[in-house]
Amino acid sequence: MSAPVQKTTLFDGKTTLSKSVDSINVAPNVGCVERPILHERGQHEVFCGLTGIMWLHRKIQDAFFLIVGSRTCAHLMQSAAGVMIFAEPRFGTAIMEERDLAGIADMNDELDGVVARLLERRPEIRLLFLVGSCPSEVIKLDLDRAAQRLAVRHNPDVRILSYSGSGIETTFTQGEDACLAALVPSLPAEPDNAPATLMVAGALADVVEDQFARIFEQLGIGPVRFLPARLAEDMPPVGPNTFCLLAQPFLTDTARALQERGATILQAPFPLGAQGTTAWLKTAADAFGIDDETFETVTAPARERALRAVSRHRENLEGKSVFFFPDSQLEIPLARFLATELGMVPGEVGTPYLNRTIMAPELNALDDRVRISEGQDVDMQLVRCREERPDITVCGLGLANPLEVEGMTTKWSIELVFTPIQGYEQAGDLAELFARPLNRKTRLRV
Amino acid sequence: MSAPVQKTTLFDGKTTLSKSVDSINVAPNVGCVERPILHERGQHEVFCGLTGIMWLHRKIQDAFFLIVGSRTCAHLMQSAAGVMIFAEPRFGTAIMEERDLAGIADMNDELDGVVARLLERRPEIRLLFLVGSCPSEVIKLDLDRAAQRLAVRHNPDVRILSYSGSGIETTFTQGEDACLAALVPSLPAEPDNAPATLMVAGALADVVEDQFARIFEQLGIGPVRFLPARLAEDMPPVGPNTFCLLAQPFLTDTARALQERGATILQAPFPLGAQGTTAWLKTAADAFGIDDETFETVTAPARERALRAVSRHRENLEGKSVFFFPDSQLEIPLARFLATELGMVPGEVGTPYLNRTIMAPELNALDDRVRISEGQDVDMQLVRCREERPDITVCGLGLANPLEVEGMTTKWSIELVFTPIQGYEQAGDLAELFARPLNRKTRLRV
Amino acid sequence: MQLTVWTYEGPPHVGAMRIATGMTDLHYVLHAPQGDTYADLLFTMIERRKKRPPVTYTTFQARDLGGDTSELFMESARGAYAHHKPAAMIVGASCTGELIQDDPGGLAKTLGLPVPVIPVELPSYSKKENWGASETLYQLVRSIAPSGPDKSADSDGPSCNIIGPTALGFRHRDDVREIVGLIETMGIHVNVVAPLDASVHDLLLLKQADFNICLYPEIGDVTCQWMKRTFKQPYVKTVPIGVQATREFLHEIAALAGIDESQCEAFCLDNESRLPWYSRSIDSTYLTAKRVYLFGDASHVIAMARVAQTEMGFEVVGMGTYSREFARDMREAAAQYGLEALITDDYLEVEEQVQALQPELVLGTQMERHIAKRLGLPCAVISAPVHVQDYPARYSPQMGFEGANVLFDTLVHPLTMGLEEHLLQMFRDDFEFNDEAGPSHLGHSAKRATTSAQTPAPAEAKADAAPTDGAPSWAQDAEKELRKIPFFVRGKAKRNTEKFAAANGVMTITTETLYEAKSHFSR
Amino acid sequence: MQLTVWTYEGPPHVGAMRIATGMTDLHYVLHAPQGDTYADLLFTMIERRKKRPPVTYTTFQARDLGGDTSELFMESARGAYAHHKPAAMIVGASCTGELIQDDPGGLAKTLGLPVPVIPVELPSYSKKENWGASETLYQLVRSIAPSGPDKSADSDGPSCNIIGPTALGFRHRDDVREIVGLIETMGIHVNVVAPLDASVHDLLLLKQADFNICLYPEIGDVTCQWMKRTFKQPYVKTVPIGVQATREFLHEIAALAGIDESQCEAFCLDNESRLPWYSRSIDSTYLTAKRVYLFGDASHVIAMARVAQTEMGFEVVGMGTYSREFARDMREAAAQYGLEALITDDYLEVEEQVQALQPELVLGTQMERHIAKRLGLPCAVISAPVHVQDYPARYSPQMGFEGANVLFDTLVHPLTMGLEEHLLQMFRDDFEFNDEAGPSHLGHSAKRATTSAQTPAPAEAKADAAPTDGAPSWAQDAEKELRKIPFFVRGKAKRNTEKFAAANGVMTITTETLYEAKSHFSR
Repeated sequence: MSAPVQKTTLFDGKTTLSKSVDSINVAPNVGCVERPILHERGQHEVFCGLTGIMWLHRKIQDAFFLIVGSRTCAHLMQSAAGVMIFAEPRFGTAIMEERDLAGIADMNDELDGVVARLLERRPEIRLLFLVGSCPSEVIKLDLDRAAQRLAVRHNPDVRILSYSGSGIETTFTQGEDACLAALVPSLPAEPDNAPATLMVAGALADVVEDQFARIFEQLGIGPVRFLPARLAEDMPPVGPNTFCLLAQPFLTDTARALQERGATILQAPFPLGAQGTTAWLKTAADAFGIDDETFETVTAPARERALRAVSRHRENLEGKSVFFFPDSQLEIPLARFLATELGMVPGEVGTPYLNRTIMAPELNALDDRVRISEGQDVDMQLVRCREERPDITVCGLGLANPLEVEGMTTKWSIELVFTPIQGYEQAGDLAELFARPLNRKTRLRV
Repeated sequence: MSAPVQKTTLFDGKTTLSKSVDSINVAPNVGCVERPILHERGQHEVFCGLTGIMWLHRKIQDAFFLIVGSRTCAHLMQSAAGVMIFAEPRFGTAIMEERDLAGIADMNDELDGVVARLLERRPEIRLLFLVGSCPSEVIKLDLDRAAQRLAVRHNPDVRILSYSGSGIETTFTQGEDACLAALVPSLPAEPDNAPATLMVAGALADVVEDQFARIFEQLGIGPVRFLPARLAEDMPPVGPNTFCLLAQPFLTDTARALQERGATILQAPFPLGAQGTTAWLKTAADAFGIDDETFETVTAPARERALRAVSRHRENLEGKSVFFFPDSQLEIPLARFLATELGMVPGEVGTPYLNRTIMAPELNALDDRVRISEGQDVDMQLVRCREERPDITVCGLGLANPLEVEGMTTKWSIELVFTPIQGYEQAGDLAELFARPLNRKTRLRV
Repeated sequence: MQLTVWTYEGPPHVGAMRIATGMTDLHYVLHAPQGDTYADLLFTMIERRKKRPPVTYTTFQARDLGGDTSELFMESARGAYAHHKPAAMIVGASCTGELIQDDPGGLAKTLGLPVPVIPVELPSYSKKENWGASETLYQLVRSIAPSGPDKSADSDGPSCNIIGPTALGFRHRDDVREIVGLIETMGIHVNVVAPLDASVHDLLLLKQADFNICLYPEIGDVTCQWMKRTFKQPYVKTVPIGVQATREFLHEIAALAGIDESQCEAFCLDNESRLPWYSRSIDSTYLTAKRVYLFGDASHVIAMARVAQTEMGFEVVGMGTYSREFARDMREAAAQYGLEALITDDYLEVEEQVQALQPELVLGTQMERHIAKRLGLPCAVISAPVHVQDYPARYSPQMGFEGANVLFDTLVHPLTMGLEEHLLQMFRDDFEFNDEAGPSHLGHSAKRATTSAQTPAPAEAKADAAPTDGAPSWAQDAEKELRKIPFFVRGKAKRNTEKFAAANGVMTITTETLYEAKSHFSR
Repeated sequence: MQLTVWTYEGPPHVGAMRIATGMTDLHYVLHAPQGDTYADLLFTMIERRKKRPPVTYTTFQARDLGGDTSELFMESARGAYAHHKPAAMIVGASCTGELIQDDPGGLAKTLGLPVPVIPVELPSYSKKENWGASETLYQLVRSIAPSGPDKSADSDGPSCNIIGPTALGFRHRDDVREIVGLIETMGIHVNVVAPLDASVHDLLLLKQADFNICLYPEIGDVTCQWMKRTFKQPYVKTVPIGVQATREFLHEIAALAGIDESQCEAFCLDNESRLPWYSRSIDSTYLTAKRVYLFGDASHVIAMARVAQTEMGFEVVGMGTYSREFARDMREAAAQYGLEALITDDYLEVEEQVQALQPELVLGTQMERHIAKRLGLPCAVISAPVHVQDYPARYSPQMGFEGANVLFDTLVHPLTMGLEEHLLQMFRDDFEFNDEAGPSHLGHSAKRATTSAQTPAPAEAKADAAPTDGAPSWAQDAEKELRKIPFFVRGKAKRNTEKFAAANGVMTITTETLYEAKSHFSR
C-alpha cells in the first residue's frame, strides 16, 4: 500500500485516460479466483429494469421517467412497490395502443405529442428520460433518435435522454445501470488539468451520501461528487482526473461509460458492513495518498460503532445458513458480509448477472463451498432451496410468502435495495434486517 | 319612533343611570300579553348550567373554567357534547373526594393547591372561573370567597371569578348567564361623560359577531362592543352610557348586573330570522337615532338575501306542526321565527324558565293557541307529544332517538345552540336546520 | 398513445391470471418476458395468498428473439404440465408475447397433453384486465361445461351457481361468504361458485343448477348470458350492494327458486342490517344532502350511488367508470340523478372533474384516494383496483346485510362528525382548532394539505381564495370572509360564489357577493 | 381533591345505569338533580339505543333542599313503578343525592311495591363506574338468583352462563355474539347471558347452569365468585382476546363441559383466525419489536399486551390501568414483560409516561388517543371509555377468532406500512414526501402536528430537537442529522440519544453522539 503503484486498465483492456495524475495511486485490479458457476436458463422470476425508476425518480428530484411501453409496464410500476404513496410521481407511461401498432398513427408523432403534453403539465421538469420497454424494443422503436429529436425541440428547458429498462434485456437494478450509463455522455467535461476528484457512482440514500461526504472530507479527499446528483443541473463533471468508487455492484455499463469519458474505476469491495465499508474507503484513501494514521483516526470511531452494532446480532445469526435467489446483484456482497462479519453460512448465492471484474474482491472473500448461480430456473431453484432448508432464504416478493407457508424463514430482497444499508452507521441496520425475520419467528406464539 | 322618548326603568323598577344621554331614544318596554302558562314540576330532562362551559371555554380564548364538583361533573363535560375533539380543553374539574367531605383534608387548602398546580401548568391563562356544582352547593362551599382569596394570591397574572353552574339552580344556557353576570362587576368602568356605546351581550359565533359589527358600523352606530370578548383583557367597559342589546334570550341575571353598572337594556326581539334580525337591529338604530332611509339602505341587501334563503324552505315547512321540549330558553324566539317567517304551527313550546320582560316581544308575536310550558315533567310531556304527533319535535339528546324509533321526526335542540343561527346571513341556515330532518326522511328509502 | 400516471386496470392477461389463480387446478402458460413475473406478487403480497399463482412464464429474452421462441413456448408448456399436473391449462401471450406472433394456442394443440388446453387470446393493446378475466372465464366455461352431466330429475330443492368472484377481487372473499350464507339460510343449495375456489371439475357441474347469480357483471355477465342461451338457466343480475338491492336480490332469487314472497320478506326482516337505523339515528342528520362524487368499476359505482343517495341521504353530484364495456348501464344510472356519466380510463380527467365539482365526499378507487388527498377532500375506497389494505383480516363484505353495515361505517368514517362541524363553525378562530385540523378522529393529528402548495404539480388544489383562471377575482375582505368558512365546505362555497359571480357579471367578489351566492345556493 | 381534565370512568351510578339499561325489565330510581339526566344520552346517542334508559331521576332542586326531599323520592319511586311496571327496581343516589342522606333504600322499603326493590349504595366520592356496575350486578344476583329453581337432573348437555356484558360496554354487543356463537357451535348450551339483554326472570335461572364464564372481570368477577361459593358453579376467568387466549378459553370450557380435548383442538383449527397468517406474512415483518404502550381497563390491557407481544411481535414497553380493583393482576402481568405497571386514574400521569417512553404505537382509550395525537404518535383504541365510533354498524368483536382478525387490522392500521417506511428513509429530503406527511393511507392528507407547537399547553410534544429540561443540549449539526430520521422513529432516537448522552456525561450532543447512541441501542 505504501509503494506507488502503476495505474492500470480495467474491463475492456483499453485505457482512455489521457493524462496521468502523479499523486494518485491506483492498485491493480485483482482477478477472480477460479470457481464453478451454475448457469441457469429456465424461467426467471425477477423484475425488469423499469423498476429502478422507483428509486431513481425520487433520487433525481427534477427528472421525469417516461416509459414507452404497454399497460403492463404502467401496471408493474404502480403495483410493484407501493409507490402510490406519492401523490404524483415523476414517472409515467406512454401506452402504445392498437392504432399505434397497426400503423394508423405515426408512433413518433404520438410520442412527440405525449412529451409535449407532459412537459406542459410538469414545467418544473429539467431532465426527461425516455425509457424503453419490452414491447418498444420488440418493435424496434428508436428512442435514442426520438430523444435527440425531442431534445432539440425542448432545448434548453429540458434535457432529454433515453435508455432501456426492458425485461428482455435488463433485470431490476440493471435499470439504474442503464440510466446512469445514459447520463454519463452528457456529464460536464472536467478539464484535463483539473485536480484529481473522487466520484461515487450509484444511487445512495441521502443520509448515507451525507455520511460518506463527511468522512471523505475528514480524510482530506476531495472534491467528492456523487452520481446521480439530486438535481439535473448538479450532475458531476467527469474527466481523465476523475477516480470513481462504485457504491453499487450492478454498474457494469456505467463503469464502462465513465471509463470512456476518461475516468478511472477503483476496484473495491462494496461498502456493506464494517469491513466492507473500511475496505471501500481505504481504496479511495490509498489512491489519494491518505496516510494510515489519518485513516485510522477518521474511521475508527464509526468503525467501532459499526462493529459493536453488528456484533449484537452475531449471537442470533452465527452459524445460520442463508440462500439467495437472484434479484439485485447485491447478493454476493451481502453473502460476503453475512459470512465474514456475522459468521453465517451462505449455501447458494444467486445473482441475475455476474461481472467478474467488479465482483472479484467480493467473490474471492467467499468460501469455495458457496454455490454461485447466475441466471435462473425458478422451479429448479425452489427444489434446491426446499432440499437445503436454509435458516434464511432471501428472495423476491412473488416467492416469499409461499415459502413462509412451507415453514421457511424469508428475507424480502427488495427491502435490501430500498433501505439505507451502506456505510458504517447502517451496518447494524443491515445485520438487523437479517436478524429480524428470525427474531419475529421467536416472538410469535401463533 | 321619531318622537323623543323618555328613558325608562327596567326589570326591578329601579334606574341606576346617573346621567341621561340626550341623543339616545330608548323605547318603553312592552308588557307581556296575558296568556296561560303551563307550569310543570316533575322530572326534568335538561342539562345543568355547567354545559355552558362547552362554548364559553372556546369563546374566551384565555379563560379557564375550573368546576369544583364530583366525578359526575367531569363525566358530564366529556360525554355531553363531543368536546373531546379538542386536544386540551380550557376546562377541568377539581373532584371532591371522600377525604375532603370527611373533613380529613381542608377543602379550601385542597382547592388552593389545585388552582396553583393548574395555573403552573397553563401559564397562558388570564382569567379563571371557579364554577360551583350541585355537590359544592349542597355542602355550601363558598367559592366567591375562595375566588377572592385566590385572586389576591395570583394577582396580577390571573383574574379569578366564580359562579354557579349547578343543576339544582341552573339549566343549560343559564350557565352562560351566570358566567357573564359574574363578569359584569369586573368590567372596566366607562366614564359618565363617555359617548353612548352599544354593547351586544351573549356569546355569538365569531363570524356572526363580525357580521353584526359590520352592519352597526355601516349604520353609524358605534363604538359597538361584545360581551364576552374573545380575550380576558378585551372585556368591554360598561357605564351609564352603555346601551345593551341582548343577543341571547337567557341573560336574565346578566341584564340585571349590567343595569346595576348603569347600563340600559334595549328591549327587542332576538335576531333570529330576517324579521327578528331587522327588529333587533332597528331597536338599536332607533335608539341611536339612525334615520329610516339609512337603516333601509344598510340592511336591505342582507335582509333580501335572508328572505330569499328562508323562503326557499317555506315550501317544505309551511303548515308543519312543531313541538318544543324545554332546553335552552331559545324555544320561544325560535317558535316565533318558525311561525312568522315559515308558516309553521307551534303546538307546545316548552322553556326551562320564562322571563316575561325579556321575552315579551317574542311572546306577543306568538298565536294565542300556542301552549307555553315552563319547567318540566318529562314523562307527561312525552305523553302530550305522542298524542299531538307533531311534524317536528325539538328535544334534547336523551329523547331524540327514542322518539325517532316511534316514527317522530326530531330536531336535536343542542344543535341550535352550537350552530351560528343569528343574523341575516344565517337565517337560511336556521330554516334549513328544521327542513333537514324532513328532507332526510324524504330521501331515505330504508 | 396514451399518457398514463396510474392505470385503473392491468393488462388483460392479469385478468386471466385472476381466473387461473382463483381456481384450484388450472394452470396458465404465458408467453411473456421475465419482467411480467411481477404479477405474481399481486397475489402473494397484496392478497397474501399462500401459493404462487399457477402461472408458467416463458421469460424469453432479447437473445431468444432471433432464435426459436415457439420452441421455448412448447418446452415451457410441456414442463409446466409435467411439474404441476393441472386438470386443465390455458395458454396465451402477454403484450410482448403478442408482438412476436407465435400463436400459443396453435402450438399448444400440437403438444397432445392429456388435459384440456384452452387458448385465450387477449388483445393487449386494446383490452384490459376485467375484459381479460371475463373472456377467460367465458372460454373456460364454453370449453368445459357442456361436457358435464345434465341435471338429474330427482335432485331435491332449488339450486344455483354464483358466477364472477376471482382471485385479487375487491372484497370477493367476503362477499361470497355473505351471499352464500344468505342464500343457504333461505334454503337454496349453492351448486358451484366459480371461478373462486372452483376446480375444473366444478365447471363440469355448472349445468346442474336451476339458475345463476351474476355477482360481478364485469367478469361474469358474458358467461351468464351464454349459459342462459345454452343451458336455459335464467340469471340474477341485481348486485346486492346496499339494503334495498340486497332485498331485491333476495326477492329475485326467491322468485326463481319458488320461495314464497312473504317468507322471503320475513327472512329479510330477520337478517336486517343496522344501516337503516344508523342512518335514521339523529347523529346522522348531518349527512343529509352532502355532495358525493363516485368513480370506479361500473357495478360498484352504480350500486353505491343508490346507497349514497337513498340509504345514506347524500346527494350524488357526479359519477363515472373506467368500465367502458358497461358505459351504457352507467349512463342510464347517472341519468336517474340528472347527471351525465364520465366514461374514461384517464385518471387526469377524473381529477379534473372532481376539482370542478368540489364534492364533500369522494367514493372511488385508490386513484381517487390520491385525487381527494391532493384536493383536501374526504374519500372512501369502494372499488378495485386493489391495495393491500383492501384485504383486511376481518370480515369485510360489501354485499348483503353485513355489507351494508360495512358500507355505513366506510362512508361515514372520512367525514367530520356532526357536532364537530358545529363546533368548527362556532369557533373557527380558536388557536387550538384552526383550519389546518382535519376530522379529529382520523389518524394522529391529521392536518390538511395546505402546505402541499409547495408541490409544483399543476393540478394543485385551490381550495383557498386563489383565483382560478378566467374566474372573477376576490377582494381581500371577501377572501378573509371565505377563510371563516370551515374547510369541509369552503371548496364548495368558493365554487358557488365564483359561479354566481360569473353568472351575474361580477368581476370582483366582495363579502357581499359571497353572501349573495350563499343565499342563492342555499338548499 | 383531584384535578381532572378527562376521567376514565364515570361515577358509580352510571355503572348501575349500565346494568339497568342492559336488562329488559329492571327500573332504576335515582335520587339526583336534573343535571344528572345527561347520562341518558350516553345510551341513546353514543350507543344509539332505541329506548330511553329505564331510569327515573328525582331531579330535586335547590328550593327542595329545605323541604322534604325524602317525600320527593318516594313520589318518584311510586310514579316510576306505576308508569313503567318493571319486574324489579333498584334504588340509589347519585353524588349529590348521597350528600343529602335520604336513605333511598330504607325509603323504598316502606313503599310496599309488589316487585323486588333492591337498594344499591354506591359511594360516589370513593368509587367509580365499573365498581358501580359490579356492585349493582352483585346485589341484583344475590337478591334474586337464590329464589330460582335448582338445576333439574334430567337437563341434557352441558350449559353455562355468560356474566359481565352491559349496556354501553366496549364492543360487548359483538363480543357476546362471537362467544355465544363459538360456545354453541361446540355443543354447549348458553343458559343465561347477563346483564345484557337479560330479564329479571333470567336471573332466577342462573343456578341452572353447570358453570359460569366471566367475560368482563371488572363487572362480573365479584358475582362469579359469589356464585361459585353459593351455587358451586366453577367459572372461566380467561378473557378470550387474541388467538392464544381464545384457544385457552375454549379448552377451559371444554374441560368444564366434559368435551374431549382433541375435539376442542379440532374445533379451534376449524375456526382459525387470520391473525397468525397475517402476522407471519412477510409484509408484517416490519412490525417486529415495535415499541408499544398500553393503557385502559385491566382486562383489556392485560389481554392486549399478550396479543401485542406474542401475536403481533411488538415489544411492550409500558402498560397500566385505571382499574385500581385489578392493580395486582396488572402488576403481575407487567412483571412478565419486565415492567412496572402504572396504576392511576390521572390522565396527566399517563401522558407523562407516554412522553417519556416515546413508544411507536399507543394502545389505549379515547384519552390516550388524545395524548398520542398531541405527541404525534400512532394510536388505536382498545378499551373503554367509549365514543360513538366504538359502536360501529359492522360486526366488530374484540373477542374470539373474528375478534383476533379485528385486532390485527386495528393494531396495524395506525402504523406507517413497511415499504413506506423504507421509501421515507431513503428519500427524506424529497419535497413531495417531507417530514410533515403521516402514513399515506390515513385520512385526507394526514399531516403531523408540528404546527400544534402554537398551542401553549405545557406538555407539548418535543419530538424535534428542542432540548428537554435538564437534558443535554443539541449541537446544530446533530439537530440537522436528527431531522433526517423519519418521523415515526425520531422521537425514540431523540430519547435514546439524550439518555445515552446523560449516562455518558455528554453535555452537547453532536452527530457523533447521535450515532454512538444509535449503535449503543441497536437491537
